[in-house]
Amino acid sequence: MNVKVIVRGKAKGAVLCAQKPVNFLGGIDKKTGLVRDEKHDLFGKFIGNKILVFPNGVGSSVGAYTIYSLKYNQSAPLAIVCLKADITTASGCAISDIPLVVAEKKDYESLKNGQEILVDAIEGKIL
Amino acid sequence: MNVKVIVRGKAKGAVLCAQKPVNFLGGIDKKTGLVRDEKHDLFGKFIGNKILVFPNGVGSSVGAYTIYSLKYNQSAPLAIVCLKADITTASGCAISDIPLVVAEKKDYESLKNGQEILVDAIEGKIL
Amino acid sequence: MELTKEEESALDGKHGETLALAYRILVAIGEATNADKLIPVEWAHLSGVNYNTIGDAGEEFLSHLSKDAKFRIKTTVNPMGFDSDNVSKFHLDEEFVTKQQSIRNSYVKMGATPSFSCIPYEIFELPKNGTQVSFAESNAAIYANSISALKTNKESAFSALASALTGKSPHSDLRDEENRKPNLTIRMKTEPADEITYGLLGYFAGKEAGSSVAISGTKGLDRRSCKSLCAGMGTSGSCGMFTLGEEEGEKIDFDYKEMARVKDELNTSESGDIITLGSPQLGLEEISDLVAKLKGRSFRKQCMIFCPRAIQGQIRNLGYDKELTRAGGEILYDCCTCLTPLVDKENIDAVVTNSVKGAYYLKTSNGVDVNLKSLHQIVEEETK
Amino acid sequence: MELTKEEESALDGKHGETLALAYRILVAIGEATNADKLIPVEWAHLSGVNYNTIGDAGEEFLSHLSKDAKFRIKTTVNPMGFDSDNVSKFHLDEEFVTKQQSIRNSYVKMGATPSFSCIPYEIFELPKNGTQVSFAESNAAIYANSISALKTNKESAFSALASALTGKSPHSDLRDEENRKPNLTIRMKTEPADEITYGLLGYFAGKEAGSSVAISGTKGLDRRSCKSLCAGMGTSGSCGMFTLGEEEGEKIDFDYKEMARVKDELNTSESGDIITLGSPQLGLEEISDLVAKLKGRSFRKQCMIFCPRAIQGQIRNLGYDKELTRAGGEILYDCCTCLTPLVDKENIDAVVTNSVKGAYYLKTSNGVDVNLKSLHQIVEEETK
Repeated sequence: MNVKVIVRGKAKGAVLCAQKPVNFLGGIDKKTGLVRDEKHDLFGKFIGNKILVFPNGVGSSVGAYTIYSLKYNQSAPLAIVCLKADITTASGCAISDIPLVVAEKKDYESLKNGQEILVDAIEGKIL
Repeated sequence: MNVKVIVRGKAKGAVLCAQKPVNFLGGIDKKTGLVRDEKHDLFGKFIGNKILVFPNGVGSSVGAYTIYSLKYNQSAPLAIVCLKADITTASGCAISDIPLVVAEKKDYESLKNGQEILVDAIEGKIL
Repeated sequence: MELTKEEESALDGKHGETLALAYRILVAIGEATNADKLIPVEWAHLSGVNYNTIGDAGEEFLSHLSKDAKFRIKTTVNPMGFDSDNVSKFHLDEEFVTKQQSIRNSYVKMGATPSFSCIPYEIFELPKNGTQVSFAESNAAIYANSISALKTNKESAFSALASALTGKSPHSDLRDEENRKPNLTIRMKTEPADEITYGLLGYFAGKEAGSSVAISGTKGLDRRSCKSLCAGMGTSGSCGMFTLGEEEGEKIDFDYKEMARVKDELNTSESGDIITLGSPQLGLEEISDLVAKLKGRSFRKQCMIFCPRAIQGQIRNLGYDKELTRAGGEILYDCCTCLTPLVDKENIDAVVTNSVKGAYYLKTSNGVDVNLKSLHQIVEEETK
Repeated sequence: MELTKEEESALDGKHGETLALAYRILVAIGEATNADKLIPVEWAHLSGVNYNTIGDAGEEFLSHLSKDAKFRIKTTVNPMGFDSDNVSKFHLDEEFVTKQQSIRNSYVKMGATPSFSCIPYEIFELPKNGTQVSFAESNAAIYANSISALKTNKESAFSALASALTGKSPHSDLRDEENRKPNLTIRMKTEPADEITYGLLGYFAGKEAGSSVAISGTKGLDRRSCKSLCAGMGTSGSCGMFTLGEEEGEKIDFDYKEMARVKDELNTSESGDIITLGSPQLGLEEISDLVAKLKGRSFRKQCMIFCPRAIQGQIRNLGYDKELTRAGGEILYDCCTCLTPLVDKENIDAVVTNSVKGAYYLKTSNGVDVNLKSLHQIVEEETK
């Protein structure tokens, strides 16, 4: 599928899909990479070393630092696929060299948990 | 008598003494040089072409412009002798080239209406 | 997004590492928001100052960045973790204090004004109407767009930082006049119109709205209620501005049922061990009003009052500090309710506050319960 | 007063006419106040902006000066004669309008911020505590020294102008920490503590005091009462600051007799044809309070409300302008009660105002009588 490139890079890994938007500050533990928001559908899951798929980011502007901290603590996703890229996620990924792409709704919805994909955020493709 | 020089210059003329402090803005008509403050002891008098003697200036900071306007309208005193120089009078005289001196209390009180004096605001003397 | 030749070469690293990084951020958010170009901004207000939120990763990043980076425009900063004058009183661990000081020093070294305030719109003079700024603090971004007649997107910590380093931001979303008109109206159908109601309304509207929303049916909305509205709105979603009065398009009612639903989510206790006032920080107007309300009364429990340091001199000269101390209050500068390390769940089960934003972060970040009460209620019920 | 070599050569005209003039002024006020040297100042606030007060002489002087002069520090300016947006409404003569615009242009050309406000301490961010500034507007100088933790003498229009041109001022009087301690205390013995009482107290204290005065026994003194106090004090004498609480040295009581004496001097009518609010101009806090007080009421007569333009955007976005217009009020920016050409004795016999400073200038400069009433009274008695 073709995707829009927000932050360039390439990564290969297993998909982890979130139904709800992600609030990085507060919602994710910046050291362990575990989802700590009890109301979130990924509660308790580790988001590191996966291709994280979620509709969009919400919440505090400082969430961008959480993404950077995850990278620093080796708990960051390999790449992120969004339905709508927001400023917090885009800037957090840019500074942390995490490839970020936006997929069309139909394509986005076709991504399944556990599926192995290659995010090519240079050519703008997911294979 | 010896006086302290605030604004340099020389002028000769007749003394006009005010008992009360002078509020240039509001108290003096900036065009005609007539004292228009009904409560002032010089009410109705023309202050131009005299050596004006008064204890100190009071009132609005814009009074300095009134002094400048008096000079512009040829209604300014030839020189001013004060007991205590204030910022409004000093700056107004400086910009308008009106010699200004401060006299000791005893000397100040010896000055009489109508007396012809020479204010030497270079050497710091009144003759 | 189109870049000028100059911008391209900065992105390619021809003007150094720092600018290359800043332009990478600008390009990413430009792509994310479908911007057509970069435009100049005159003022950046940064979040990411509290060690509690940015951690070791953030502290090291800023320390490294400040070795050669310099801010190109007026840059002000959000609250940090404690009041510099009262560090020892709060038994903060030494590492926290050292790391927080390092963060402070890095920002100052790069040229930031050490304002440590989430109400820049109250303590700094406002540029002329329509000026583009980059505000990362959400309540400040919404207030700037809605009340101060400035233009900003709801920036992230890094996007505002990139603006500070370059003097630029992508031209998109609320920076473009065409996108500022709301297509959803929230109709307020509730009383009483105190700061809690407006905070809850903001929280509700923030969840429902896109980037801009209209609010109609407001009653007695004054500047201080607006602060609550902005703070609530900034907490729950991505909405970056509101207008007053009904607009064309979809309408949603904020009625008693909705208000109760939001309040139930945030009001998790019927009482509290301490009181916190702030989030956003209190300005001189609120302090003045608080002093008047406290005449002859004193707090039954510890009450922290969070203010920007910019008003410390005035608070002292007006004698307000003496009055608040007499009443058992404690003024804290440089920090705020929101994300403060001074409220610790080891010692405190629940907090009384009049801030909807504060309630959200006290629960989610500090892990303590919250009892939401208006300032009027706090003075009635929590003082003697 | 000692000058550096650099300052000597500027005084001698080696850096041009303008600087020579500016240094002549600084030397004169330095001699007048027994200064030891010149020191740097960071901000000048100028009076002498209203054509009504500076006339043709002032207009020509500024026009000539602005041909090559440039301000070296942040420079803000006092109100002018009218609201630029509403010139035509007031039947001002053409010469007034032209000359006023010329004055405005001269100041802006030299680098002033076109603030046209007598409350710079409310609309601009404050430099850090202890910073030396040069404020010519008397209420602003007193407020800066007493509340804002800044240092200034009570400057004249030209001394502040000289500071703007050189970035300097003589080190004397209130600029020297040693001279700031008051040796006279005014003991307040009166009620009610409304803005009229504080204005009259200020007027009384200004007449009695030297350059600094202590005020004791204040009741419910808040920031807004302080504005009245500063404005009253600046009107009557040369006092440039106050502190709160009793000091050693002479004590004088401000009792009912003294209050009545001052009020009789300024309150010259039992009613008025129009109402003016301002002098000092109203800030957002007062506008917010006025809007709340006017809920469901409207003025029985014309009411002019004077504000700084800096808050126009916020007033509009908060919907305050609509509310005030509904109540029959008229917001005017850029100008103020004090020395306004908009109140003309040909058409108006007496004015209702809550400003003691306004009362003084309305009587002495505009030649109209004044009925002093607190804002509370005005809303009670002059609205329906």
